[in-house]
Amino acid sequence: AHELATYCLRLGDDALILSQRLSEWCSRAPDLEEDIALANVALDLLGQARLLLARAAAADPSLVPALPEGSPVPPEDALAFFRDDREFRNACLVELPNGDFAETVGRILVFATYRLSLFQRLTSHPDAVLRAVAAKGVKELTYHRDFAGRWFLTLARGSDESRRRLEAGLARTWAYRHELGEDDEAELVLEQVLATSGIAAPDVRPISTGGRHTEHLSRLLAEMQVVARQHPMGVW
Amino acid sequence: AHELATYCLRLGDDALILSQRLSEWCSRAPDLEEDIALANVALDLLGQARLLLARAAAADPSLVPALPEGSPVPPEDALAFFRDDREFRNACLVELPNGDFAETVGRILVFATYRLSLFQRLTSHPDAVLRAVAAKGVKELTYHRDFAGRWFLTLARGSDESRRRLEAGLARTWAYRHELGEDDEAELVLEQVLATSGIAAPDVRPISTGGRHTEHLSRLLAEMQVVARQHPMGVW
Amino acid sequence: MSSAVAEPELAAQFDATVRRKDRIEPRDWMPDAYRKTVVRQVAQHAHSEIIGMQPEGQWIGRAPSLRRKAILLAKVQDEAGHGLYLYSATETLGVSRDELTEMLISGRQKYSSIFNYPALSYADVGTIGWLVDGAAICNQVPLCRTSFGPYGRAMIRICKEESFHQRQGFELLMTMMRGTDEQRAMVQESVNRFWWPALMMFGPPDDASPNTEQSMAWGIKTHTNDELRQRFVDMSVPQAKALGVTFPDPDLKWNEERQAHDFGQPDWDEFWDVVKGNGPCNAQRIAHRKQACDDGAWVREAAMAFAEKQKVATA
Amino acid sequence: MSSAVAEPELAAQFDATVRRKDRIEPRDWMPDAYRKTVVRQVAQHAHSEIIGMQPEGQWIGRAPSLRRKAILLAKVQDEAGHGLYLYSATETLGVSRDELTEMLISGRQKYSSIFNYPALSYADVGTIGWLVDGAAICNQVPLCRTSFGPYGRAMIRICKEESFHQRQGFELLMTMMRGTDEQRAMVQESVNRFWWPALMMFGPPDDASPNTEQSMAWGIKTHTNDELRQRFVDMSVPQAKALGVTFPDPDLKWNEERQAHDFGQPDWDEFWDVVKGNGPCNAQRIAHRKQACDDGAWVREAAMAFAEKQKVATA
Repeated sequence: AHELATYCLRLGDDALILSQRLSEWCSRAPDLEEDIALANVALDLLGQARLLLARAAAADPSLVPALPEGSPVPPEDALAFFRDDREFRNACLVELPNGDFAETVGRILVFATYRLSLFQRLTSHPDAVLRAVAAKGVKELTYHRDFAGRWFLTLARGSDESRRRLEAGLARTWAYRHELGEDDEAELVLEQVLATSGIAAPDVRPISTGGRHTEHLSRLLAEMQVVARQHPMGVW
Repeated sequence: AHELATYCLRLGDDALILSQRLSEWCSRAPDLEEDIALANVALDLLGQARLLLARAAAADPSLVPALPEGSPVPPEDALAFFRDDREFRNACLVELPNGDFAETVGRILVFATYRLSLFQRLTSHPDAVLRAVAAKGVKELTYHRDFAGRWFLTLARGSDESRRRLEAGLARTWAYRHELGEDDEAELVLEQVLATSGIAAPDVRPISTGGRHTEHLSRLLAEMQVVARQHPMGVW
Repeated sequence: MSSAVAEPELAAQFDATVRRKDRIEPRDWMPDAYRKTVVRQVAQHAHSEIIGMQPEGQWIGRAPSLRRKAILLAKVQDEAGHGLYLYSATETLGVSRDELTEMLISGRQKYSSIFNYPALSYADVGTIGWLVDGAAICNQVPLCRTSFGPYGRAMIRICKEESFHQRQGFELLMTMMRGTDEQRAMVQESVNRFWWPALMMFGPPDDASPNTEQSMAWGIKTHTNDELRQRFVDMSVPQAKALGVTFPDPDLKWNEERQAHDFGQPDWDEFWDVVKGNGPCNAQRIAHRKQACDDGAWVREAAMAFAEKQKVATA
Repeated sequence: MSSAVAEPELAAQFDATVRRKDRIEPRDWMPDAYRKTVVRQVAQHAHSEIIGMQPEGQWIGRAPSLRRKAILLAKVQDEAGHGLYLYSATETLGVSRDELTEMLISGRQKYSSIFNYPALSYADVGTIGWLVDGAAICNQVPLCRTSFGPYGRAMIRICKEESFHQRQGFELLMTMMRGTDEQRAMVQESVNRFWWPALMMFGPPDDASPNTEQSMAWGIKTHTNDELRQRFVDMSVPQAKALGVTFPDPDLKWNEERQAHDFGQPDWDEFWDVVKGNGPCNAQRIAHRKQACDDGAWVREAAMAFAEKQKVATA
């Protein structure tokens, strides 16, 4: 149960933190259509995070941070808003700042490709809840990957500037890819997208994070958690 | 005593919040000399804030936010780190984002000019502590004003771009100037600096803030207070 | 010259359509002034949706529960969607989104002044839903029957979603009122700030609203500002009672004779000051919009260049 | 040709000065390789001060007390000051700050690898002061007697300030250890992360440090890496005991015979990986520096244009 819980926590944290980053685009995207699309991706991931954190809390209640006696905060919110950065289990890839639109596209492409491949396998996981999350997620992640893939191609073939930005942004993402685990299938998909777009895989070595977070996560959490932490007895 | 306390709180909050903003420049200034100079201004203001918040707490302890029984947080820190944005009494001018270097120069110029004029008067205030703070502050603020004044002239006369940026940044500052109170002497000094630099007073009407803060303050405080609030029983 | 012959007849047809409360469609003949008024009004409405994303949008990152974060993000996304429909409606009259965005950023076109007030606490998310969206709905429900077809149809969809948002806002406040003392105080403080600006959303009093008459004749507008304001007050008072909050108006009370509430007047000087650009957030809202446009310019250019290349390739 | 005659004599003079442990001054004759080595070493040191502002600097805004905020801001400001002296020392050899900054940003010159590790909690501010500044001092105290005059004199001033910073860092940790359990855990966690990287600050083991011999002969370096590392360990162990923290090294123990501590080896593969640019923060640190340079370019240009105009006006 503990193993299942920490596994769900990892998957949930990835979704939660990337959702938080992507929602920063809201009202700032290059055009209304992308504003809406990025919000969609953020909303899907947020939905995954809620289910996964709730599953983690149910599977191992000892993971849920203690709150004052009588606090009405539900377990998934306690996990999201009352853990410190050291307790988050997400990959560094999702906590990096957004960068420009090209970097965001590159990150969604890499993340969604890996996660889709994983979720496809998870549809036969022994845990029924996780299976259900995966089944729903597969559809969502297919859309995320295709959205990012279309923009990847567009930016690769669009203008010199968009290509330059895409390559630079992808290099930053690429150096954190290894934290998502080994997955030949996902790598194959990425190779295809890159080949179709005429973009070479970035020539960067993996950044050694030592299994720790970057300096960005604590700042992200300072914003994300500020209201919840000010009201540990609050109902929302 | 309550009146003295709230007065000190207002002066202290102005200094604290502007200090917080200016320290954001640290490691980001246009050159090492300005990095050091901006840190100096921030340090001076932080010093003023500490003395003024401590005086406010001493004059009216009821202003100090309640902390858990036995908390070792000193009263000036309780005021700085455990009040919400609505309880801060600073002018909106100091909480606005930094903008570029020109905007920062314009803000320091306006702020230091007004505050210097005020502190000169406060050197004969009935309260001995406030008198002492003012006497020390007069020297510091003279330096701040002169630092900003020199850069104001430099940017006004430097390049077309620096002049354009200076005018744009000053306009943003100017629209919040009225919150600092009426002060003909300060206005006269500003007029002189503008005249010497060949910059016209911005043609902007005062922004009606309705005595409320901007949306920027709560974000600033989220960062400033995050560690202190996570450790209400902490000693530092 | 031939059109000069036909015009009186077309005008008569147009008038008849409006009188019948039928729709004018983009390809129909319409008076120039009507076209201009429609474009101005729809554009202003579209701009309001887009600028309106900002005050609430900045709280998405700080939403205090995952459920509220999802609700808020979806709501702000809906506003982008509304902007999109409405810009499409102006496009049927040959005015592009880019042109209108340029008009917005340069200050030549307005948006609803309410968004020049800051959102200062999470309670504001609820209050904006309840009072601001509530006032917007009062303004907009009649517009579902407005004479210009694409606008009217967009409004039907928008109003449905806005009612949903309004209920969500009210529900957030209701939940907070069942919470801690601090939460209740947050709600009351927020309502105090938004009540008067919400009343201003119906525009100046009728005797100071010179365009109302013509717009009503054209079927673009169907009620006067003061009528709608009264309706909003009468609707809101029982809701406030249900919530357990008060409105900051000492003159607000039930008038048995009129079977309606008497209420005080907003500060119309403040209203005009904000309209003229000196509100707390006017500059900030436009700067934010401009920044997003500027930052996205290279993306839009790349997309156009890509589309161009695709066309060439498939030609 | 005439210089060819004089050179052996100048070289002999240079060697004698170094042997006497006197200073070489900027206008003195010096071997080209010496000049290059000095510039490289001083520049690398200057870069370290400037890049070193970042890990701690990001905590200024979050310092948990006003006193700590003032201490930290003053400390990071001192680092900018150190950078300034050191760039001045290279300027005496005709290499400008701009050139060196360009070398830093383009990755052609290095800075101390320790700053490629992240600062993840406020305890890190203390640990960086205690262990990182502590290790830096071990490296730097001997440099006060280094053969190149401007460098040696800069080091005297810098070492004084660094010792002050080190004591402040230690004092922060000491205070936190008297605080709550969470604070004590923060300190230990921080020490665990920084211990090995601090040991790496002395550079690779002597048998893998090919430049040490020449640098020692020139009086630029006065102790080997391993000597300094041993000194640092021996100094730090009793301090850790006083604090009440442990170091994450199972092999660390007192050796009665050597009258020194035995200790384990850092992960040198990690060391080289970070040196080569794959550390947790290499890219981030350079990007931050580059951004500051780019953002400030128009200011520096304006200042030069202004100075130019002043010159013309007073000429």
